[in-house]
Amino acid sequence: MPDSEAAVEIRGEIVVRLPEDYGMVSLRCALDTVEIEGALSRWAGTGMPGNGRFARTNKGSFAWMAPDELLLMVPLSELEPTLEAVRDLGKSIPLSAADVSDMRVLFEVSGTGSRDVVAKGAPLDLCSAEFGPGSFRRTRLAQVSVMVWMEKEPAIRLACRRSEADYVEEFLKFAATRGNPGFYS
Amino acid sequence: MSRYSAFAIASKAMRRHSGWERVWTSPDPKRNYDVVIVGAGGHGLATAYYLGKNHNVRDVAIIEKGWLGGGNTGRNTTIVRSGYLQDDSVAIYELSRSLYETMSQDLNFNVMFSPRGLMMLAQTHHEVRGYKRTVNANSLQGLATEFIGPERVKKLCPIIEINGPRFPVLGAFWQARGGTARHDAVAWAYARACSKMGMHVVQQCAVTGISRDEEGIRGVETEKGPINCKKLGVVVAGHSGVLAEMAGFRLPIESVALQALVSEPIKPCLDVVVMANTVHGYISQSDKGELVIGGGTDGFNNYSQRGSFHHIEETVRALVETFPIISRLKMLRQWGGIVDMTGDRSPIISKTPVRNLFFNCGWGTGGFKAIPGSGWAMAELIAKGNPGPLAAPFSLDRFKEGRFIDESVAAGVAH
Amino acid sequence: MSKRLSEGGRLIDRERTLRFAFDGKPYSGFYGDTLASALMANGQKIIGRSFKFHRPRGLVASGPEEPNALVSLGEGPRREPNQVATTAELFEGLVAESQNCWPSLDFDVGALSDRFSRFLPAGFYYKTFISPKNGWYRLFEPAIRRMAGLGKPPELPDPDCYEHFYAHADILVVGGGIAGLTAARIAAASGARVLVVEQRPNWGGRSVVDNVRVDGAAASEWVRSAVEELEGFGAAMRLKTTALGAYSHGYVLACERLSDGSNRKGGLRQRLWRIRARKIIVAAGAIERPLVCPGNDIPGVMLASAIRDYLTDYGVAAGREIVIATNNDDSYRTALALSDAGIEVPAIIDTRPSASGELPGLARERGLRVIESSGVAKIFGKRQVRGVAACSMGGSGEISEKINCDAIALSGGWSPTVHLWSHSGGKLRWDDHWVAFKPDPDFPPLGDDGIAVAYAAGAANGELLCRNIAADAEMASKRALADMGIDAVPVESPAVESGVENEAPIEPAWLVPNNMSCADRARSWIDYQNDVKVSDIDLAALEGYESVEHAKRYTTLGMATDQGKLSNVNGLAILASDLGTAIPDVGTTTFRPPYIPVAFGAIVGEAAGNLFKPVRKTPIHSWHDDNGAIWEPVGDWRRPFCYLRFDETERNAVNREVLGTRQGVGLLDASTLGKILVSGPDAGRLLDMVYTGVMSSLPLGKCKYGLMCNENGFLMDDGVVARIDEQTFLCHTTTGGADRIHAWMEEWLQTEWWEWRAHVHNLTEQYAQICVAGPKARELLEKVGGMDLSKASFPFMGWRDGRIGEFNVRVFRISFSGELSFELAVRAREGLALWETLMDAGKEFGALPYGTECLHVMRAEKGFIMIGDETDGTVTPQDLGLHWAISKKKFDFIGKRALERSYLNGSNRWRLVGLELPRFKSKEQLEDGAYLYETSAVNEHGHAKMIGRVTSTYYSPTLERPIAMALVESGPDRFGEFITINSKDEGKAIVAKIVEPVFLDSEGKRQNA
Amino acid sequence: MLKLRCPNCGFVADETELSCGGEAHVKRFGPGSSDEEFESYLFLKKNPKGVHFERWRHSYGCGKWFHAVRCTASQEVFGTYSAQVEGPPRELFDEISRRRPGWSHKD
Repeated sequence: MPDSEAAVEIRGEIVVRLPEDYGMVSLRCALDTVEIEGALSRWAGTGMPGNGRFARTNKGSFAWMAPDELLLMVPLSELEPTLEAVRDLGKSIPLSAADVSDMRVLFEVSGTGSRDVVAKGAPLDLCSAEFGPGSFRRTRLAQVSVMVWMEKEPAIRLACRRSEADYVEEFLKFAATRGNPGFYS
Repeated sequence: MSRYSAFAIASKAMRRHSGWERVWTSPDPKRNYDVVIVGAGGHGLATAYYLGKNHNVRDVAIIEKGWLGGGNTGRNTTIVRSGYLQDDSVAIYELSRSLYETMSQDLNFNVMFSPRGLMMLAQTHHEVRGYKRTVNANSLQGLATEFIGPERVKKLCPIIEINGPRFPVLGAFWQARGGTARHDAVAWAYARACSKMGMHVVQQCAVTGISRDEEGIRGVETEKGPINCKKLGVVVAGHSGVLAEMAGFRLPIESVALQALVSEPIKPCLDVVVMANTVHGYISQSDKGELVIGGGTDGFNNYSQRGSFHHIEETVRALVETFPIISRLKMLRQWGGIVDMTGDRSPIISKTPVRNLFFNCGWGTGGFKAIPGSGWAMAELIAKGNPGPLAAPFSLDRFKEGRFIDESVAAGVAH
Repeated sequence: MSKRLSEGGRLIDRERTLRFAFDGKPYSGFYGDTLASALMANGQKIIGRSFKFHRPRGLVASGPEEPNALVSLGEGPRREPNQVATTAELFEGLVAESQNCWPSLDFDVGALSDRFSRFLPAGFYYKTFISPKNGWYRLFEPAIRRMAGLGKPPELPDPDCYEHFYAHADILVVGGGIAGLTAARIAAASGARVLVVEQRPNWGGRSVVDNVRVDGAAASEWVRSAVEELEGFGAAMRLKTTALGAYSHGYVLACERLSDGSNRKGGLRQRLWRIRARKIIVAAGAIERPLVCPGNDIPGVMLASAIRDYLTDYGVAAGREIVIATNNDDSYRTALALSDAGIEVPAIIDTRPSASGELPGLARERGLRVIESSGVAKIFGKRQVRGVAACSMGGSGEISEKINCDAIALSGGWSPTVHLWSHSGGKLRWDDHWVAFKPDPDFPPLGDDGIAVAYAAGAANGELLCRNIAADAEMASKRALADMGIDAVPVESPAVESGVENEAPIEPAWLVPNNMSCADRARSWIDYQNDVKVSDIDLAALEGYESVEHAKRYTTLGMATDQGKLSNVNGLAILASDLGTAIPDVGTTTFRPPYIPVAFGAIVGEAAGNLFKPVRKTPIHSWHDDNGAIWEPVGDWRRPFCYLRFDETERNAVNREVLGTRQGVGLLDASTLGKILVSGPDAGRLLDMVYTGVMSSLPLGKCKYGLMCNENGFLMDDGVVARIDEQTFLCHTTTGGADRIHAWMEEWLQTEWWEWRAHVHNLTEQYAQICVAGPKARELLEKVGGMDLSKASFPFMGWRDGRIGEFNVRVFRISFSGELSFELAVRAREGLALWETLMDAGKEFGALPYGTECLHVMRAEKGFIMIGDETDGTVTPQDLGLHWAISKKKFDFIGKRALERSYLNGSNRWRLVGLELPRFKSKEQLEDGAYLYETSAVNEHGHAKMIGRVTSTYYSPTLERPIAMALVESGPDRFGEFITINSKDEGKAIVAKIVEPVFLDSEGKRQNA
Repeated sequence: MLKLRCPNCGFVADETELSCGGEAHVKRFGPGSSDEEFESYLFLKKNPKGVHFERWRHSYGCGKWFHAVRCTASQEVFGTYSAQVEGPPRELFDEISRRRPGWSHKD
């Protein structure tokens, strides 16, 4: 549940700092090798996401971070079992994993103008052809690095480093409250 | 050549200024010279001038691919200071600064040297330590600099915000005799003085090749034909690497873009030069009233005199934070220059693998302030064939030996 | 006298009156007016003063190219100098003031300089004020600075806010006139993503003013439907948005004006667009040039097109009787428009031998008098035009007749607006037919793919006949689409008619009359704002400032706030004729962004105040804030420097923290330290290359201190490495090193040793880290309980996973303070809770938090080095006596080869020692950065010979005396020697004794406790 | 303002998302090398006015390094390719020669 205190609303664009009820695991392995991709897919039940995408599996959401890195997002309650399972997996394929659940803070920008809000800080092309449900990008927001993805229109989620969360929150709220350029919406 | 003075202007005015002589002559080059200098920027012209003045070498041609003073000399932020840290830097930069003090009289051309004072803001404890260190070094080097507190900073520069929430001003490094000069005038004045000594300033004459044999240097190939010389000095800033390649060797240099900008002219509001190194910006106000602003260099090799706009954004961001009143002023013009950066960010004034071929380059972002001193040292090197104490430390072999002259002693934050 | 006509004015709403003030006088205008049109409607002739001679200046133009009508706009924090009246929208309560005049606009003392203008030719200041030494700086410069400058700087911070916006488009169209809209229409219809920006508040450009007919209807009709159509295609259409500059790879900056000067709503003032376009279509139109003739700067002399604009757009007449002076047909449109509006046009002075085109014909039909092959001998009037004297164009200015008038319309032809084309490298070509520089299609600006990134269309492309403009735009658009691999769908281009079939060609007329006398050359202006006259260009040419760059800089031609939009071509032409060369051979000066001046605030965007720069905060930040932390910026982090209690000084707080920790227990928030996990079969191999010591042999459960050099052999970082398991190491770095070292390891793995099987995770922010230090540290932790911390089972330099209270922690038994010390790593979200638990449990042991300064003092007492203090990028591990941390066995590590170079092995290197100092009267410690020197010797430069420097200096509350560490020439060989330190603030030299750099517990009893 | 296609993630990156790592394919000289070799490795970088092979990192994106070929005068980009190679791919030479007739690769 979005914490309503943190919400700022102006003509439909809402910025929410999400509660920390998620776990994250960083997986480093050679995704481009068939065996490993196969092993992961079998383990997760579905294929792994391609570059610029994330995919829901029965083990959680996998986001493509880099040619040798996936980010696995699960509910916090699943974190410990997931870490266990990943360690087991590590015995069968060359893979290194790390619990990164506390490294980042998540935000959600909802409302029809969500793309316009994010485009005030990110050099991405956010038009629906380039960026829609299932899209996942790593880029910069103003002066810090962020991950940006869309689960369903029009809400956009962002994750930034924990230490920079206050900056990102202030930036997004400024962007959401200072008028909508109406370029994407 | 007639002298410049108020009287000269008055008398010429009577004849509607029809009687003025040319500032410099533009002859076609001869086939032979004792010395050829490639590059008619400030450093090249100063080199030629001191060859004549200090060493009585006057059979000199300065050849320039474009127009004299049209490179970095004419596109920098005109700051003159000598408050460096290392002995060798202070020696050449302070000679240079002191020559600026008398340049207008020496060359009978007003270069508008304005020793209005220069401050480098200390905005972190680390910077405070660094600048105090420099002040202590300077005192042993006989250089008048001091570390001043925030109140004094505010007094010297009222429009500064010393209690900025992000980077409060903790003090500043202050050189009272630092300042600015009129960049174009410096090149023009030296060119006029060189012409006066009978030297040839040859513009619109690009060098296409450097001719050498086992003996050493022979001369240069140019758009206006071959020119032979006994000694060749190359002083071409951004294009040093290209010239070195012509001579068959490589320099420890990379060419990058450095940008600057000016605001619209406003009435005087800034009487000193301010450099804020934490936030990468420096600013002064020209006599015309424009705020002259510079920042850091681009991060990649670049020979186009255009930089990337995000560097302008970073610089302006920093300066608006430090000088809040400028937010509603406007940027009038931005431009870029090509600067040559060496491995230790200090210049090269050196012999080369080729006998009687000498290079003066690598001044990076700090070339303008060094013009007279650099010319002085380079002239000595060319005339004697060996470096004097000024140039010796800046020789090429230092990179092989690991003998660096590193002014960037702030090693980054660490706790 | 200029005035508002009883009817007309397509942009104003006569129902809505707006009141405003200029120089304190109240005026009124209409909604839709610009400040310029409103002042003109009120008969205000003089609006500004020129830069150099403070001559009276009136309106010349109707757009952003205006060089004269600059005012200071607004009040209080919103007062803004150098606002161009022609683009300032009028709003209720607008307050404007004239600039660069004293005591008043009408009587300006500065204008005296005009009397002496003969003694102040171009560049006079280079030739005088030369002596005495310092004369310039002390006497002349201050006076000149006061005379120079335009508006007064603001006095208060900017209350408005700005933002940035990233936009992407296939095609960016600059200019919303017929050319721009036509090009955009084709592109959008063909499926391209199109963004159109127009600087004016309305679409259509000149066509609407010149009542051109498009497809048989009024241009305005077509414009309206074209815009609707474009919106239908999903094109983004932006008014009041000026493209400022084009940079490499199709990056264009544009500034959108979102509020008038009042910004009553207090919202955004401006938005800076960062546009990334695959192709740019430059359809920015053209700018008219004045004729250069004697007295052409007197208020009332305007551009012919501007007079037409004010008439059609705002229903304002520039005068009662307006004479036209021209060298082309277009300006006859002004004559016709004026006579249609019932304004007297006593004469049209045409420099051409015969004005026989259709437009002159229409003028004659209206009974207007055309005087052919004539020039302007003189313009009468001082503060405003009273009349004009005609002369033969071929002559030198003998007056042929005098004509009364109160305004004069000048037209010297048009210059295509090529700025954006040129910014990113497009070349220009001289066009003899239109007498102008225009884009050279053979040398367009190139994109990243090496093909054209910009295409010029319509007037901006030098196509000045309006009936050809649409076709030209269509061609540009199709070329752009083709280069992108998009097939253009056939779209009917509009048929544009100007009412005449043909326009007779313009004829160059650079000096009017041709053989102007010397006296007249000194009264004929080229650059109105900077007072550059023909005689100044003559002087530059005479003295050898022949290149256009020299002439520009010598005379200041084109360096005014309009950046030469009106003056450059006239100046070039006159320079060319002085030099006896052709205009294209003289060339142009480089066009630099921005196209029009842009507020620094807009460049800053949102990054002001709290958003100026990110502040990084640890999970325990809020506790520090609530408990008196004095913050120290460390990179983007904030760390507590110390914690103030009540009214104690920082110094006292630090001393208290040191003693409290040494005698009891202290807590440090060490969360900012880098924590980098290196894992994989080759992890040890990687660390053995990155660190100077051997890490691969580190036993499980153990920690080891390591040093990192850069490839140049100089120390770059240090920290403790822990062996987690067979294939995993955890590397601690300095705060500043965290990101740098992570990137450093990745770089080597990715670009040099990519076959090595190792992965690097930067876990810095995954954990909060708390250092518990002091003799009572163990007691405190044991009280909270959860794991065995006894010396026997958990010795110094070991680490364990376990529990402390409710928390899963990883405990490192390492010490940077020299005390018994445990560092607890806990997941970040639990960091604050653990900290509070420990502070709570620590009460009975007098536990206190300590900051970075206390940390520094303690490490210095112990003789530990600090990256950034003992090192500065030029110091090797050997210099610091850290040989023990450098492996002799390893064949290679990063920096090893560099350390073999002669200079880095010299016997005279400055090496680390301690200094035993006298007690100071003035203060507790030796100042930072003092140097050590030989009192007798000087170096080759005549400086005192330095032989070392103080790297760290503190007051040690433990030892109750000042301590210092220093780098001294072959220092370790000189223990016991006395050495001289220069101290500026002691005011005298200090003598210190060289000692071992360890001041406390050299055998390490405390940390091993 | 450059834009480069990162071959690792396939996206076009804005200059503000990238950092440049200087000359590409520089051979590392370690212990046992001559002073000349070591100096050339550390300091004597290629600095051509024209076609330049260099290293870039997609630092605000996938974090990976790659190689790019760029004209230092016109900013034209001839291509990008993997960082894990000893030298540029052949087909890139052909592409450069096609766009820059007469160009030849100097080592």
